[in-house]
Amino acid sequence: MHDLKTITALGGSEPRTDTFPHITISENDGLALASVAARLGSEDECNKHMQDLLGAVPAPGQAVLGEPESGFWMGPDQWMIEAPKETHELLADDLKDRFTGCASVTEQSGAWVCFDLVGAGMEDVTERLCAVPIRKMQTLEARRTIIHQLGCFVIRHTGADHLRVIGPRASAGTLHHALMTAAESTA
Amino acid sequence: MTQKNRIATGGQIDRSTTHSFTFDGKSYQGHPGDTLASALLANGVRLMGRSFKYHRPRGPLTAGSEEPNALVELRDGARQEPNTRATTTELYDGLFAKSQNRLGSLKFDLLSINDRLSNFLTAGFYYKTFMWPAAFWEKLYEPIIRHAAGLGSLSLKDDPDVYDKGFLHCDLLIIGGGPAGLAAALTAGRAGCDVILADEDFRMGGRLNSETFSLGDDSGADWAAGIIAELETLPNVRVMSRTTVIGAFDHGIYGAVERVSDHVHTPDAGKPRQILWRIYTKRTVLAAGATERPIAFENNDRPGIMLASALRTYANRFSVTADKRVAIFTNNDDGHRTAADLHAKGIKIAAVVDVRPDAPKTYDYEVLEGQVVDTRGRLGLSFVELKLANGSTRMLECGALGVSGGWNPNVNLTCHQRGRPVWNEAIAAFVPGEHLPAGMTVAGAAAGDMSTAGALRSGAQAAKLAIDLTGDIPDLPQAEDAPVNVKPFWYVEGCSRAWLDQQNDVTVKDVKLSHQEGFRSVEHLKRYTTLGMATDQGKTSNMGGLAIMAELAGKTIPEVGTTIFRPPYTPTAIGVFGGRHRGQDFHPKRLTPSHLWAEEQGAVFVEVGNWLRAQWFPRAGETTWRESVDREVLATRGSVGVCDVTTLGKVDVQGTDAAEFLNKIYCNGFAKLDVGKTRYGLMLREDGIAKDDGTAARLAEDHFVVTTTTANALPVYRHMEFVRQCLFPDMDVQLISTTEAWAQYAVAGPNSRKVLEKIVDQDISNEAFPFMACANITVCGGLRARLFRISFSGELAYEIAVPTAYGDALIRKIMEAGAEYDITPYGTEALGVMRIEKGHAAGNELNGTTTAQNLGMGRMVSKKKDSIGSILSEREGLNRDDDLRQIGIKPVDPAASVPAGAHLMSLTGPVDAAHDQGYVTSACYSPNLGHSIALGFLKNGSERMGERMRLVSPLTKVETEVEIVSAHFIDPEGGRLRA
Amino acid sequence: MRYSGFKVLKEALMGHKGWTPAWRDPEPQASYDIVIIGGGGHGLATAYYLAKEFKQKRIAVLEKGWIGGGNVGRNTTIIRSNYLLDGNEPFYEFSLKLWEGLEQDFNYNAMISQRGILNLIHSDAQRDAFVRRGNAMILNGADAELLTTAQIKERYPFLNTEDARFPIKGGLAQHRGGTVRHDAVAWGYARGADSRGVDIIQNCEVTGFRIENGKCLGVETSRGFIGAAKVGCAVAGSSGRLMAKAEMRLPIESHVLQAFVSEGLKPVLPGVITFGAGHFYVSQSDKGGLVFGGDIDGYNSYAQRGNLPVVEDVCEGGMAIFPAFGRARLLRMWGGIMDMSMDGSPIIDKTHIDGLYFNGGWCYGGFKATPASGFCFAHLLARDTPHPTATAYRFDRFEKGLMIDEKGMGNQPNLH
Amino acid sequence: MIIEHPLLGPRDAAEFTYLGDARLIDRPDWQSETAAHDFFEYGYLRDNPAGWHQELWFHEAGDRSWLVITRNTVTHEISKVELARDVARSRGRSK
Repeated sequence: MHDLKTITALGGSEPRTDTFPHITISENDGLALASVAARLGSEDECNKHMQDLLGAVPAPGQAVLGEPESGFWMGPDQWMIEAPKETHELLADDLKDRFTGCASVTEQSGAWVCFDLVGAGMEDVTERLCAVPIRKMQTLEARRTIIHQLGCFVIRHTGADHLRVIGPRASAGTLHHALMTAAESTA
Repeated sequence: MTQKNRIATGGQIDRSTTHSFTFDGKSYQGHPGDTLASALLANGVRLMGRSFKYHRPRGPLTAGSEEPNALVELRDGARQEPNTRATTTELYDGLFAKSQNRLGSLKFDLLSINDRLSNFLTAGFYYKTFMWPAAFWEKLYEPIIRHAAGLGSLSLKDDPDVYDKGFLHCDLLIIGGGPAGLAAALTAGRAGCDVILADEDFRMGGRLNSETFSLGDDSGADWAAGIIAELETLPNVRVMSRTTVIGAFDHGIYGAVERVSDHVHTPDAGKPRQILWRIYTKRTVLAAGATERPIAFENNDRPGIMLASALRTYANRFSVTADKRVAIFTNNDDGHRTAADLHAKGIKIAAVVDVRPDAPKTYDYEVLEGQVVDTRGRLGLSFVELKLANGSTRMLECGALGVSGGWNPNVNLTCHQRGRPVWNEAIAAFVPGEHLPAGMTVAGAAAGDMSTAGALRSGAQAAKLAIDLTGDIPDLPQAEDAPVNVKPFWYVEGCSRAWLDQQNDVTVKDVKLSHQEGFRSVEHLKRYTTLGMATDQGKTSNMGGLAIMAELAGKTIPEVGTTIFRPPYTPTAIGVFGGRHRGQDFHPKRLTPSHLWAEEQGAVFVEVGNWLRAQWFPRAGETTWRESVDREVLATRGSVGVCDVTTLGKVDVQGTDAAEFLNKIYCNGFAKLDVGKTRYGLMLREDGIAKDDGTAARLAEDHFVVTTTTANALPVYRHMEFVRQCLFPDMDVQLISTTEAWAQYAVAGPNSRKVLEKIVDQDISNEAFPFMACANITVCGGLRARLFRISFSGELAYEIAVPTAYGDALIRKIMEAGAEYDITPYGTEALGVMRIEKGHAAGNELNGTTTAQNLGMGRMVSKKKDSIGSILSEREGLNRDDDLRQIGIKPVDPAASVPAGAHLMSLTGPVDAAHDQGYVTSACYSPNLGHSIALGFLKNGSERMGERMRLVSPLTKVETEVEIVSAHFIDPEGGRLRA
Repeated sequence: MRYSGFKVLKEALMGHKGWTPAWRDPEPQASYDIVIIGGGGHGLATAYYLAKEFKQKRIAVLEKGWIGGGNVGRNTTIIRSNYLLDGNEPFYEFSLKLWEGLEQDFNYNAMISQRGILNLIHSDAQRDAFVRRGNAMILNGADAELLTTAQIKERYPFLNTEDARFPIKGGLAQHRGGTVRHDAVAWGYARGADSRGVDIIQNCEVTGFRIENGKCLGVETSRGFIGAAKVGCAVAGSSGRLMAKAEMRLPIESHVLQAFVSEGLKPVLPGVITFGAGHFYVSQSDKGGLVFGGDIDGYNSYAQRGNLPVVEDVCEGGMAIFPAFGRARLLRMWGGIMDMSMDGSPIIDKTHIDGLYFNGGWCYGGFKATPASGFCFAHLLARDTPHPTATAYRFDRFEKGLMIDEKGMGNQPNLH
Repeated sequence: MIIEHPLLGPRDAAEFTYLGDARLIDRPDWQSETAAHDFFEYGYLRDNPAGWHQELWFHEAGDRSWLVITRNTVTHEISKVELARDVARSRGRSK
């Protein structure tokens, strides 16, 4: 075993949480991520494996929550799979095995930062951040959009007041700052 | 301090609370619910500003956002806000305002001399003079004009407030909270539709707040308040007061500005001053109401002369009269309402002057048929001079005159796309025409439906139509339904100094002159006279100008043209469009995985696009950046250095056609690259010019990792997707960007292998892992990683990558492992020096105009395959004999510098553009060679090695003799790479 | 009629009765020697120089609407000659020199104000590029000066240098650059041309070309056929649709560029300043408005209006360098149609049709080029050879690979 | 502007990056005898219509699809949005 320690996207040894009366913003450092893109001509086979993995193939703009893996649609014939990092550090390798020959799998764990926004003010905060129609979004809708010039995924989670924001890791600080100012503005 | 013009009772102000405020240093009092203008009028202050050109004394003309005159500098210090309309400024306790555009005091403005000179300062006078002598325009005339011009002043301190942006979605956007808008909101809101109701005022209700007539059993204001209360209980309705819809953009996108904190002294901590909302809506009901228009007559601009409807608003809503004696001048029935309302409040009506013979009569006050032909009063109205229908003249004493020339529907937003208003004879005004913004319906007075009952009806119907409501519209209250009774009347005959545009001082005389000189189209009129170009955007002035031009041209008004409106509806703070994108937050920051560690080392950072990269790592005792950089370069070439190269773009390319795909995007071949090998690739644009370069590492038969330059990561990815999806849609290839997924470090120098051997779990000997090898490996006993034996520095070098979260740990591990070799972190400067020493092209060379030939890589462009750019790269202009070629440059005098951006000239002969031979792209001091070196492009450069030339930079006043040499200053054979 | 301070004085005392129309409103004749299509700045300047410098007779300018209603009346009024490439710099410097004597030349005060233009530098690579450009300017006889941040700060003390996301590392100044009252340029040329006999025919839309045996014989218009020995087209953003009537496809796309003006303010900005790390440039008009702009909207468009994202992008750039502008208000925004060419540089050339000449592809930089564009197009029309400063502006440069690409963006018009 | 994405529904055009005329899909045959001229026309000449225009947009801040959008350059009205990959195939492009 190696002895290299990770740091979180915000640079801490532990993920950061900020609490406001109306919303809590938590850095979620626990996700392993990998993308899966169907090979041309192998879409059906890829879908079958995806179905086995998640219980359903995420449709465009949708997420599917499974145990332990969840996934959301990224683009035509392309999905992002997430799983707990603790148990799935080697998620990409696992998926490569599962999707051998029918999909291209790319490790994505390092590329992203994840924030969970939970609280009664989630919709108000979201309205100050990005153009998603948050009040009309159904549970498990997943959209890629722009927050402070950053391409981010926003996923409306099962909790009515829970939004997951997945953004580019190198700009975790900028994204966090945008979330914090929106939270202060709407507090 | 008394509010001498405050009416004893009534109004929508809170008399239980008193706000103190100051205007031009003097203290006054008002109440919540007042505007600055209403509070000043209550205190007997009519004079609030000076006009733009003639510095005429001015008071408010209106009670709303169309105000041309009563502009003030609101607040002080860094929050000073010029040109703020007193008529829409909500009074708060401690409000501070000053008058503006004056030299001296507001009462004794020295620049009012301009008024005396007005005969010289007519429309367009400046185009005809100030030309002699030629130099005097900029030295003398222009500075004088500039200082006299302008209105209010900026503080020139950074705006201390913050602004938000936000995004809202709805099924129906209703613009305007007057009777039409409220009826529409009620209809759609009760039907369960997602509605946003926006109104610019701080109190919803529109004209209902300004009128005395009832809706059913309630006063208009009470009815409006009741409806608002109901709407606010509906979860599907968002009621937004203090929110101006500023523009109608394509496909149902509206811009709206909510003034969150403008009605308080200072925004609460963390709270924005204003929010720019981008509203996405399927349908829109425009219920923006109408604006009264004035009539032009001699000296019609004195403080106290106001729109009749404004006088009514001040009296009914704010419980204020501009003076105790008021006269009315009207061409329509609506003007009489003002007289009736004011009379009912005990204000003396001096007379109502109506141009129509059939004006409604009353016993309450005198109604005269005639016209106002002139006025008196130095800083405020004191008399009006009448010419009556019977031919007699009369002086009428009054301190306020209400003028009503009819009403113009507020069609502004209907024009923001292609809509052009059309003339409606019945109300003598423009109403919305065809080509409205998609999904927009217009209701109420904005559509020309001028009565209250009509507004309610059309508002409800518009909403019903917009949401396809099948059921009934809500019951609407009984309301006045008077027809519009107006006789078009624009100006009093014979008048000359009669103001059309009060702010810009455009008079009837100017319009006549414009016509006389041939500036007859609406656009010419506007531009020549500046009519309608002031901060009120001509809301009260355009129609008058148009009508006079029509009369002069012997045409009807619609024949002359229409005035169209552009966003924003009212002037909007630049700050709110900027939102949070200010200062350090202007653009996002991208931090490298070693950023924290580099900060600990005291690194100096530099912006590379949005990335912050370590530029160099100063050490104690180093006094200049050059010392640090020289040390880093020497240490790397002497032993080993490490540099974060994560910022280079990385694209994962997988699929059975991955190699064939790379063959398309690179001009050189990739099909035969072995697994476990990396190759340099040059990417051309389709026009044959170099687009980007990088490496492609083949990790498996069907898997490559492609790198791009830092700057081009996104455009190259976009281009690759274009090639994949649009040009070769049946290739089995999948792309995804992985730039940020991996922390990647260059470890370079003769001892780099020794350092990495301590970290990498596999054999990386020269035999096992030769130059240009690549592999998936593990480090430190099992962490997955990637290793590439590639070199930008020209040394034995590797790039090693681990998942980003481990990047911080890895750099520390590398430093630890390298300690025995004095491993030295180096930044972008040292990286740059080493690549120039090695002759590698970078951004300065790949500048979007250079070909493979220019770069000395012409032979790389394979003619045996189809690749992007190969055909157009063969054009004659890109293959001339005297083409630029990349070369190296060194100074003849080793102490001389060779500045980038300098041009190459022959040793003798003229120094000018015609004799330009080339230029320096990149330059640095080479600590290895002990002198400056540079890369550049030189005509036919590859044939000119050893030639002496002059390097000239007249801009920086440098001229140096240089020698043209190979671009490969260090290790030209590449032995170090393969060591 | 000659304009002068004396004339203004006299008229003021005589009740302004003596002013006559600035140009006539003639009926079109059956034929002309030269017909210019487009009554914008370039078309009017062409007619003016044809009559004045090249002594041509029987000239008409045909304008679909009202003269000066296109880009000459909808731009941000900047003049400069700070170009890099050999194909461009001599031309723009020629233009700047013509500006410098223009008002006396055409007897109209266009308020040419050489208040200087400054391009901010934010990185070493940008400095290298600007040094190269400044040198190219000087080598071509133009003026350029490299300023330090301190020198810039002295002139613009409220420039954000303390909290800048992209630090300001200096600037390239051209002191002879500046601004001009844009409408007055159209009117001055029109008046000058008219007084030399040019027929300026407004409300006359060209609906087609009469072309027989490869020769253009004249134009069909909304006011009938007008014959012409030579037809010159100078219609900027409308180039694509006009030349399509001659069955030509052009290396040009039409794009919308927005421009903005604030409410009038007391003087704060002495010159023109361009932000090098964002899309923003600004000057202050003599009337006091901040006149500013940024990037084109970026999609093909013939609509003279843009959309909100670019408005925000421009104002973000403004707030980044001038946070003191936050409380100034944006008064008006509008759009112009830009003839964006494939390399960002213009075309002044004959077409393959005999007697048909083309002037276009000015991108968003046509205003500053107005005098030289008119002069060079007049030269081409009168003499059938290109003016020495405009020899590179040929149609065939794309097929031959002789692009003049200042920005190095290649054949994608919306990136120039 | 709003682009009605064929897979995702209405999206703000601000999420997209514009390229230009959808004829850029019709890349000429590199081995044709007239390849040099064909590529010149392909690369440089545009219809640039005032009216309906088929054009390429990239959903950069979205699903990374290239789209062919039929849009009126005078009114900005959009009548059709297709995945460029489908259009390319329908125009005979393959590998």
